[in-house]
Amino acid sequence: MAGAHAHPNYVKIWVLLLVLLVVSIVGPELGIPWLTLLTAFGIALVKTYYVAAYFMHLNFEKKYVWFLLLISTVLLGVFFFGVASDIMKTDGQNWQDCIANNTCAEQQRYFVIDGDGQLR
Amino acid sequence: MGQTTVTHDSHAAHGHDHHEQSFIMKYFFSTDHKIIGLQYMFTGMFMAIVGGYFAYAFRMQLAFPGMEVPLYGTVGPGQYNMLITNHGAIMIFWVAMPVLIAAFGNILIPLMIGCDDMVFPRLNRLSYQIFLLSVVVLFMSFFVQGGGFGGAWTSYPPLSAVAEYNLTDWGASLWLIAVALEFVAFLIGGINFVTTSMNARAPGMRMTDIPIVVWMIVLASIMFMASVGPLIAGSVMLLMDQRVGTTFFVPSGGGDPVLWQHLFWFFGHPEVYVVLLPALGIVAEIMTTFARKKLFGYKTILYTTFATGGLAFVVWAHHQFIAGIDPRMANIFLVTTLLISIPIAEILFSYVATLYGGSIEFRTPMLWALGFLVTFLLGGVTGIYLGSSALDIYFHDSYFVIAHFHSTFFPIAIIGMFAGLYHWYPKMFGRMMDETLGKIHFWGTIIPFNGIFLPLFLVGMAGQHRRIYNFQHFPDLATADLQGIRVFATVSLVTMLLFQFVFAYNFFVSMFKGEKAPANPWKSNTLEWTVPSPPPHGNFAELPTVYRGPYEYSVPGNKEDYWPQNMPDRN
Amino acid sequence: MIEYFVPSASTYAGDIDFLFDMITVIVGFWFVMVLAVMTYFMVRFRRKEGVRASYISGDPHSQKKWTHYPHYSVIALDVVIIVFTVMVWVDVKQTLPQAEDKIRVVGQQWSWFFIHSGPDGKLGTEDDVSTVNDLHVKKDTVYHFELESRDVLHNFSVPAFRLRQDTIPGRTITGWFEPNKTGVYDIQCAEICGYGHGIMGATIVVHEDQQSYDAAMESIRNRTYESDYQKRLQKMTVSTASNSESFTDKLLSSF
Amino acid sequence: MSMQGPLATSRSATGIPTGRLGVWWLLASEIFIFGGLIACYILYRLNNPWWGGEAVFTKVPAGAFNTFVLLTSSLFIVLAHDAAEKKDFDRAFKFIWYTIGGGGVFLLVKYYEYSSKLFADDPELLKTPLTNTYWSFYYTATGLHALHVIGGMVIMALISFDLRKGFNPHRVELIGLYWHFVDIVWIFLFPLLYIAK
Repeated sequence: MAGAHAHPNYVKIWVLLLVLLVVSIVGPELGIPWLTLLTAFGIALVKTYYVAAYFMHLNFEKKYVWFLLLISTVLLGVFFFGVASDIMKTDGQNWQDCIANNTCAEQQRYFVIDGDGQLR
Repeated sequence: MGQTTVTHDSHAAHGHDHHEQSFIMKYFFSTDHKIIGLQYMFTGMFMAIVGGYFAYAFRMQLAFPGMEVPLYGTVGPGQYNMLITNHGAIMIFWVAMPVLIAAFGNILIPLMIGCDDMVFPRLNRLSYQIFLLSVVVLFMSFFVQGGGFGGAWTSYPPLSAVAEYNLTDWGASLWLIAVALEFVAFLIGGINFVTTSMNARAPGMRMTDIPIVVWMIVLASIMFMASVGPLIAGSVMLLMDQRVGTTFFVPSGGGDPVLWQHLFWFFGHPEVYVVLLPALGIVAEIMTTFARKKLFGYKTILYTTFATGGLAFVVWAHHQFIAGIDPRMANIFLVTTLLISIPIAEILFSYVATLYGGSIEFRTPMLWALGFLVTFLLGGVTGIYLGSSALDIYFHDSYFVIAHFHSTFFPIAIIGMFAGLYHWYPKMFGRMMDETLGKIHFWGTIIPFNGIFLPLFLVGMAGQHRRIYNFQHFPDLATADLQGIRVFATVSLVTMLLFQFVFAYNFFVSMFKGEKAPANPWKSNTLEWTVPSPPPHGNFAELPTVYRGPYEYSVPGNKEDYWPQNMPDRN
Repeated sequence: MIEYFVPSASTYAGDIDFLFDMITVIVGFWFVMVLAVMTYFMVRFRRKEGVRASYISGDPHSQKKWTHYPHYSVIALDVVIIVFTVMVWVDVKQTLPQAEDKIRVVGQQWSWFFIHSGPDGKLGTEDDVSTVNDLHVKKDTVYHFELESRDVLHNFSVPAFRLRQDTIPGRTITGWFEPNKTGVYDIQCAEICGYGHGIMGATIVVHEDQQSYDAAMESIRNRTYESDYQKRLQKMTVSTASNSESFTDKLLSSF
Repeated sequence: MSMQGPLATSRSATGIPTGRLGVWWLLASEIFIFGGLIACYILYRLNNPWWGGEAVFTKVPAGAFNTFVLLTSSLFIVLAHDAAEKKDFDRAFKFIWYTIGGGGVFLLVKYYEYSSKLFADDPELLKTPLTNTYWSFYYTATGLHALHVIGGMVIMALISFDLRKGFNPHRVELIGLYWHFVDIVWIFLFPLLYIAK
């Protein structure tokens, strides 16, 4: 058992997390787009940091565990940006998403969805 | 070390507990890494027979369209699609991975790093049981109504997502579940491999004293873990599409089929390296042993392997050059794809340089290892054609692609497997295999193999595309010349399959009648050769301490030309 | 080398064939070199009684250079391949020359549906001419095609033009080609599309001049057109059945 | 089967105990599974701005309450780990069951949310996985997460009885790491699915 590290005050971290939670709910209610992004996702990152660093003891763990988890997220970023050029847009060079743009010439009549979401 | 004394006591107690096990407990519910490795190996070899049988059936159909294939029956279009789909999936997911990573990983890692078992033996057993379950589910998928899934191993939606399109309602779902279960099994196994080799190394074993094959299997496991996650999520989404009727990948409901292609190839391309690396590792062990040479540039090979592993994650879209991705992206992936040829070339050069100045003995394992290099070289250089995006316009989904990736996957999965098997057979079963039969098997495999796939490069250049059960609907492809090439390839395939009986005979007869193997028949350095063949439960009577790297062959000043890793003094 | 097997019938086919030849020279050189070196080593350093292998770690630079120098030249050759590839790729897939005529290609399980733009050169108008499995184009005319799919992925592949592009349901993909050789060629579906993937062929007819093209269009409008695809299929089924049989017999008897 | 593990398990060349190292690798691979799903969701979301109008139908208070519940249960499990390290096994047992209780509350709230959408009488409020891709993602992501919650609860229940007898106290830390990870996934799912409109 590793037990040599000093223990943080868990209850204090918990209270901090709850405060952050309240901020992240109240922030978006104001309806300002940049504030929504900041409070919703920025605070999610902060919360993640506190849970990981103190509850999961990452701050007292060998450094390469951080490294391991960071590499994982970086690779996910690679995946995201590699894919984004295709999936995140409705048109690009010499192609367009004709369903989203409503420009399909031959396809529309084939794509009818009835009430329960099944293909025609 | 205080730890060592403690472990010795527990070891004695441990060995004692296992004395009175029944046959079933010993061979079916064992947590011993060697038994689990053998379970993986036999399951993988059984699946190789199934995959080979499928290949036989559809190649016969291609050579003699409409004929009743002996031992199979008539191959219709639906049957044909099912055969090619499952041939591909079986050979990659149920042959290459279990044999190269799971079987060799399980057998070799604890023996080579000098410990008594995997660190999570019961997790190891669970991994095999999930794998076995995936095999059962896969077989179920062949027999449900509508037949087995026929949407190719890539299972591109919407074809795979909507039963009205693929006509194999439950076949597709069971196939997908089987693949997902297989992923889970290897995730668990991979965690075990990585943790074992990170934590349980013998005292004195530094990072650079680890045999290359262990490094390779561990890196492969890490790459597998990192690449398969998004595809597991994607499989859940595709399964929802199939069974619940959501439209994640169906454009009519707002989904995007191209997303699946990205998810699949983000896994699928690293997967190539996942199976390549263990095979490269096996070949390195064999080449150094039989050339009596130190591996040329251990660290160079290690670093280039890291580079390969990293680059493998940024090349995936070269499978999609003309699959509808934005053409500007293709240029980026073209560059990364050609970049990856650089570390791989460096590794191959180092392997060839290992031969320089050696004392090469052409025993059966060495023949397979050299055969691996030559065939893989062919597969590697033909990859340049396909990595070149503009040329891929012509070659995409043609037989050139088939010939290319069989020239890489066959050496990886089959030649690599045989090389490892011939090399470690004495350690696994305690008996030697017959040399002459082994050499017959080698030449009888390698020559027909090229007889199959060299002609397929030609038909690929002639514009013949994949996954067609009968070329009579394509006038340009149904010429007598091309048909002649197809017949030649099929005849070669049958020849190659027939030569595998030589192996089967050698394998099973040697298991009982072969010459008894000494502990170190090849005079090799690594730790697994310091224990009796086969190793007892718990492997090492006394846990070894490591003094040097694994490839100290022909060291000047030593009497013998090998120097085991755990030998304190000069040999 | 490809034109030995398949005629080269579009303006960019030659570029792609050139790329193939260039890469063949480059990788062929390396393939032969490595094999030659390996063979030499295998023969020269085979086991001989009393001769011990030398101890070479490959770590000092004086030894490493033997793998590094070839390695640098691999990098240089990679750059050459990348440059030429990007040039061809940009030409074929990224830039669209001015269109002289337009067609729409629609893939469906399991046939091809073609819409010719008709005399006005515009799609979606009254005078469009649609066919199933028969595409008619004029020689030396720049065509823009719009690819669509009605159900699953297909791939519009014309080997003689060195043209291949997936069709994706829900997307419209635009591309171009310019035929420069008259003839009748195969169109294939090169992406698995289900049960009937193996029968999803079609025919492209490249007409020498406007006249013969107009005649074909006229006959389609009058419903007097005899499908070139069907004609080819019928002719071929007869000929290959006999040919392949005899060839097979020959081959088998030679064993 | 002997309870005695192989001595390989007791080695620690990295300085991290084997069990914990294994869990870190497990979590790394879980990052890819959930990360892949979330990446797909974000890609679609950015391509379909109108999904914000669908997110209005989620119940933010319920989601917020669930975040609170998971954060609190994370505190409980870390306190259980603390107690186990101090060899106070009864206290650790108690806190483990508090954590399981937290998971139970979480699932109850989830059940309430699901049922109020799946079986709504008002067609405006009826949201099934087939309604559109936003709801497909909603049910898939939260469902996969809920499966992880259930899995964690089962494992905690299994180890709690051994723990009370003092066997394998290090397992509390291992399941704790997993539970915190499940918590973190929810920390991301909550703003992605509920808050961003």
